Amino acid sequence: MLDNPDHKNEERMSPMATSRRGFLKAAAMAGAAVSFGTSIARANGEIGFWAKDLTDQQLTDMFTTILRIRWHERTMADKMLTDPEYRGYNHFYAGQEAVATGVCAALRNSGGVMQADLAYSTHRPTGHALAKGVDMKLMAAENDFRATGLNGGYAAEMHLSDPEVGFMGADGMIGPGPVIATGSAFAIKARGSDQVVVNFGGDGTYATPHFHSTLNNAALLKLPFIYVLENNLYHQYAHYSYSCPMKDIADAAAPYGIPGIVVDGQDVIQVYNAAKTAVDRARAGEGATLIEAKTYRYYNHWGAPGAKPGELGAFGYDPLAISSFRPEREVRAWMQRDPVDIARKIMIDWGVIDAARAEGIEASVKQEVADAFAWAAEQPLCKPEDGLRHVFVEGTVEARQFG
Amino acid sequence: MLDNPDHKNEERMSPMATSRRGFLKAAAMAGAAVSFGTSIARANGEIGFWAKDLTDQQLTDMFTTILRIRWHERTMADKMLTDPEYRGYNHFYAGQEAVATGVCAALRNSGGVMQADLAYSTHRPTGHALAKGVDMKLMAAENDFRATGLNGGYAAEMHLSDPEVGFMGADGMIGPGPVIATGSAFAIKARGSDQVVVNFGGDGTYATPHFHSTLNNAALLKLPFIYVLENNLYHQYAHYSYSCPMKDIADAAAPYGIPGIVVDGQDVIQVYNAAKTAVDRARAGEGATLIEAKTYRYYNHWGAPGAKPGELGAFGYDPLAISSFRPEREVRAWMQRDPVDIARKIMIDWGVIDAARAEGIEASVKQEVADAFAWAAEQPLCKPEDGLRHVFVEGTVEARQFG
Amino acid sequence: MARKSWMYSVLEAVQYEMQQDPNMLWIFELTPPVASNPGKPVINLEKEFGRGRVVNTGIDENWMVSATLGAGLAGSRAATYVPYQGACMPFQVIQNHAGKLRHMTGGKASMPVVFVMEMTGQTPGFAGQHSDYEIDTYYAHIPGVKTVIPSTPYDAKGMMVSALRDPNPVVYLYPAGLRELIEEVPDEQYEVSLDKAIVRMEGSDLTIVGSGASMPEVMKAAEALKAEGMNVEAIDLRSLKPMDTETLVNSVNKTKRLLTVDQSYYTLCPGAEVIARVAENVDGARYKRVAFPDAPPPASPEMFVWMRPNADHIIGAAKKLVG
Amino acid sequence: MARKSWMYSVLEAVQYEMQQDPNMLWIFELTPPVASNPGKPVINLEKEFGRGRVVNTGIDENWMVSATLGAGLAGSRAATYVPYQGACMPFQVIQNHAGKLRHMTGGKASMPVVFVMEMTGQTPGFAGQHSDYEIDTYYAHIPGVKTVIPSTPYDAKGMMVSALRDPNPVVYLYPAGLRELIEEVPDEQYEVSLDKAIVRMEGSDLTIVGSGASMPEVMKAAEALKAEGMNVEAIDLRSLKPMDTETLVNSVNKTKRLLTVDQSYYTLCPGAEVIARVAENVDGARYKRVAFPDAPPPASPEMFVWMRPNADHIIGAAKKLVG
Ligand SMILES: Cc1ncc(C[n+]2csc(CCOP(=O)(O)OP(=O)(O)O)c2C)c(N)n1
Ligand SMILES: Cc1ncc(C[n+]2csc(CCOP(=O)(O)OP(=O)(O)O)c2C)c(N)n1
Ligand SMILES: [Mg+2]
Ligand SMILES: [Mg+2]
Repeated sequence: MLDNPDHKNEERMSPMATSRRGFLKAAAMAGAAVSFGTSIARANGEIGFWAKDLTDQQLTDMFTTILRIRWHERTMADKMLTDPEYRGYNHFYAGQEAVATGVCAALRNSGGVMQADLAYSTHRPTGHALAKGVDMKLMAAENDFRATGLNGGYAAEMHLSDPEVGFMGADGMIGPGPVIATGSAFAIKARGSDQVVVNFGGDGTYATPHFHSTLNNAALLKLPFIYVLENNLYHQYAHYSYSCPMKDIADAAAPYGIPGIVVDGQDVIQVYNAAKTAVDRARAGEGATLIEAKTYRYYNHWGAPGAKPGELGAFGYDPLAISSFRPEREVRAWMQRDPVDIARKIMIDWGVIDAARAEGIEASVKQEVADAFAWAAEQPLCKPEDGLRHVFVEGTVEARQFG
Repeated sequence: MLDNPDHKNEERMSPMATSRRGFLKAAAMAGAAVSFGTSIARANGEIGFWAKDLTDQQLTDMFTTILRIRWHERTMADKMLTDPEYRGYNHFYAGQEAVATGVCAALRNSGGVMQADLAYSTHRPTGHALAKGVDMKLMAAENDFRATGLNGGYAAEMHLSDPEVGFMGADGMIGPGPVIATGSAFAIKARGSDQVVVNFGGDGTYATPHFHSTLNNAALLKLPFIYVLENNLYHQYAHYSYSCPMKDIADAAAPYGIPGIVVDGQDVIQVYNAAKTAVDRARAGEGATLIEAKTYRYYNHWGAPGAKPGELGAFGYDPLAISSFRPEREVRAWMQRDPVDIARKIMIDWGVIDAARAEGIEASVKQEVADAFAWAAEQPLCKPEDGLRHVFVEGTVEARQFG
Repeated sequence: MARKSWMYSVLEAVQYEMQQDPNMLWIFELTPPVASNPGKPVINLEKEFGRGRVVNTGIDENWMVSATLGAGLAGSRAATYVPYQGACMPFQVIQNHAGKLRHMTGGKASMPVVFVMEMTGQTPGFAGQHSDYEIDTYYAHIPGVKTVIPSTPYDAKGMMVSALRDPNPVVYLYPAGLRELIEEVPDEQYEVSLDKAIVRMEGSDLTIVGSGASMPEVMKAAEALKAEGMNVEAIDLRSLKPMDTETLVNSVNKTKRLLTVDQSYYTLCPGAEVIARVAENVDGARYKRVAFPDAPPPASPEMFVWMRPNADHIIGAAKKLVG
Repeated sequence: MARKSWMYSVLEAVQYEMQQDPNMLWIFELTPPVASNPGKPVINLEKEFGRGRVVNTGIDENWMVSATLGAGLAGSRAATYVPYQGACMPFQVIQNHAGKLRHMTGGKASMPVVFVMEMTGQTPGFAGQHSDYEIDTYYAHIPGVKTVIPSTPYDAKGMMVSALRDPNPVVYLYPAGLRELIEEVPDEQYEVSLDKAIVRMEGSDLTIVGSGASMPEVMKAAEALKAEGMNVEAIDLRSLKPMDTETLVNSVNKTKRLLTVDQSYYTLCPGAEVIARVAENVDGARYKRVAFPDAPPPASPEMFVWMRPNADHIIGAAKKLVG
């Protein structure tokens, strides 16, 4: 009854972009596009190989962002595994870095809520946050419950937010976020701003009633709204075939009359191209887009069970999964198409950087991450009674625990 | 922004079935079907002209049911307009009779919740109730808040229910009903019963988040579930283009992998054929169907504003609509394709009954309705303190209004 | 100043704020933001501000509230009018998002938003879902939103102005049964505070506390009791969260008798909170509650009208408490 | 009889009922109905009864509850386990459908269904949405559903048996923080009533009333106070709707001191109802409430742990009240 043989483990992966950048640039301008598989067909030719226009600096920044996310995740996982004093936790994003990076590279990432493009995140926010421009030190301190953290220690990982860069916040619920995000898009359109709103959401969001509400209102009101659905095949411990009758969730866009694009989420360039297409469309007042990025997470749903210090990824048993967990072979197969490796290869192949420079960037990223965690660990803890602040803008509420 | 030029007032109406029954019977058996328009294409040839198999008695019953609904509505409207003592109200179904009648003719309408096919209704329930087999007298008494009414005076029109005939109840909310109905279908499938569940819902239900949840779970679990969406173009005072980006709501079925059928809701035979196809499919374990019946209501959303005693339909100003109401010409145009007239013509054309018999049936239906209202008016009113009963199965709750 | 209906007064407040702030939005579903009043221009927000800012949605109250919240987060003031039928559809997003986001972000979330939640409860005949009056408690338990409930056109306008100007999310409960009330209401904008109860009648024998739709009956009973010589102090809560403990305690310290009146179901009705707050702070007082029984409202007018608290019930309870 | 965890005890109850009734269904989302216990066979409902009767759904808690209700209406017993993250998603369908349908149909609706609503509130670090404990009030205000909250494995099993056999819809609140509690629990089925509070410790100086996740701290405080010579009577509510007024009133008639303890937010916490009921019936008593402040739970453990009511807070409040 629950078996949808249509879409088990044999996920389609678009062929990696390995051709030389010059060639692709020309090909894209001529209207051809060799590396998109179904995406092109889905977007009815609207997509272009927009990475052709990126400067070397922009490309290097994208590569750097991917590395910053990767090493943030790995460093934090190691800290959780080795430092018994450490209290932070994470829903690790490692494996999905190309999605956040490619999308945010197409966005305006400063100017506060009246200027920046706005990104709504999920319970798995650290990658989105870094890609959107959140300060790593402040985030590390927040995740460590520090009074000087990004959100004063009130938020921790699941509620990180920084409106200044248009990072509207992580959200611990599955469903409501995208609906709220369409409201931001509605306000933006009403005030005549050219901002766009991106909502990140997992494959798990598909089955929520909110999914329909989001796409329907985005379509009806022609909102500057982009739903980036990161299909990493699982919502917690269930394969998405438990909750979705179609193989490509992007197919859900069709009845609403908005484009549904499938993109290879492991390839930052492909993600960027798709995002840029959608962002241009939104800014031009042409409405919403649903982008489904096929991707995978290397760690288990939450925390670092099954992971080993110094090693990437987690395999096998996850105590939280109780009776069902991901096959180790599936994890390993996906790790063969690692977003960091793919990005590195493209950068070198395109002559943007050489192998030595790539190593140099990685080394300085590692240092930056180490510094951020070290800084965070020295920050002050919260004052207990501050829990009574920030309920309303003004004042504090009364303590009631003492009777 | 809210204008969807796609689907304004020029609703498609399939050509009426005017050919002789014998011919159609043969044509259907040969796989042809001349009167379906898009429905056939939509259902990929699965639909058949199942009315070919109905006996004269069954056809006469369908005609009678249509008349019983029509005269129930007209009589009640007149009562509301002329009898200041009368307290009943209704969301009138007149104009849509062929939908309830055609659908329920394809269902098993007795045996209680463990045997009967189950129908979930809406805030516009009286037509569904009569078609499903609810006793007219008891219903009239209920609508008149009588202690001996169908539901003891607790329900009135918006919560009429009679599980004995599988009429699972009207519901005053828009959205939740169909989701609840899938649960009944799930239970039926789990216990290995061959019952099917039909949910009636208006075009207004499309925009609710529940719509997605309903179709998605019905598809995933392959439930014996039929969503009969009565698209009468308006939800209260808003045209459905305010809330739906597609012209045919049946198109919404496609991504879920279930059939979406558009049917002419004014023609009881077409409705029956579509319903029978869906019911057979559901009973055979092949899963759910979405049927969109294009139809129209002759009265305003609620009650009888704009109506005149003795006349069918309500035109022009509805005080509840405040600033937007339906064009009178639209109402009149739809009344040209009246479900009662269409059914009568078909019956006579097919030689099932003659004009005199049709008149005889109508006369006795009128009498039945008059008797039902008269009986209801003599029934006892409720005892105030009985309001404290039926909160739980056992006992009463305490009165609290006296302090 | 002119005699105005509740509905007109409220829309006057909204119209003015929308004229001042070109970014402000209004989202509605069934009840078009239209009102007329003798001797006054018709207010039609949809016409005046256009569909770009005043949107008529599909039947999706969760979207209405979520979108209002999202507009606020994006820096635009916004308000939505949710019809009573859908008043619990957006419950989760108010409870888990609007109410918590400021705190969860350490103060970073911007939420200058108003959720106008219509309440019913006054009309016999419609049964459980269309005659219920119960959401006051659900919304008042949520931290981080101000939950207010006016009971007069004057307060309805002044509290709407305050709500729209408040940087916090406000759940503005709107008892539909009071929409037709008419009284003198100033034409200009004025604010009525969102955290103060008001003493509507002063007295020393007994404190009666109500809110929203119970107030007209409370006042009727209070007048009748006063005419019979009982010195009643009548208080209108106006704000359920935060609740004005001080006004309540001061009154009962004087009267030593407290009667609460609610249209909401007895168990955990606002009056329960009133009594608990007073009981924690006043010694030796006596207490009574009048409320709707813990039963859904039945369709039959005979049953419904008997169950719904009215002035006679209040008078009877007051006499038991004081007598 | 054996020492069993809460979780195991509850699944034992469910397993037995499902074995007896081949139509009964279980709907879950994240928490597979699997439990093990030393010396006992593993219980895995999904394996034992198959996916036709035990279904793992998508993230759609409103469907879970609605489908459970729909199964009941169709004549099949059903239960669902809603994880705490989604505990308010199905609020509307419980409030407006499950709670009202029997009454609205004049008794015709069949609803032998149980909604197991997980509650959190015990774990520091997760902030507003994952450390909140608040749904007791929301659900207890609804008429027509029985809202119960066990606090021991023994009661958890017995009340689950009663809930599954009850023809009324039951909201069975499930404080996740207590899932690991272990005590002696009979192997066979037994019922614990769904409308009776229980006196967990007898005394005459002070009545302390708690429920669910507050009970372990209440009992800790009660033991400590008793050791210091204060004669505490400790009551576990167990049922919020209907609430057992008699047990409460009898106790406070004796002690004349009432302290309520809740993990729920102060305003309109269950304790408010407890105090109001007692205050209406007992003269001259004194009252105090310990509850979570009207603020969402913050992530920082320093803030959260300070705000969450514990045994020390209870002891302090008890001394103020009695001293
Ligand atoms: C309403 C709600 N129900 C359940 C949960 C528990 N939960 C947290 S994350 C998650 C899975 C989300 O899956 P997906 O959207 O695919 O994101 P991923 O974890 O794969 O990034 C679930 C069910 C929740 N947070 N909110
Ligand atoms: C959740 C909810 N919101 C709003 C309403 C008010 N309402 C009652 S009927 C109706 C329109 C329904 O339209 P449709 O589904 O097309 O059915 P029709 O009235 O046309 O038969 C609305 C909005 C409601 N009953 N429930
Ligand atoms: Mg996922
Ligand atoms: Mg309609």
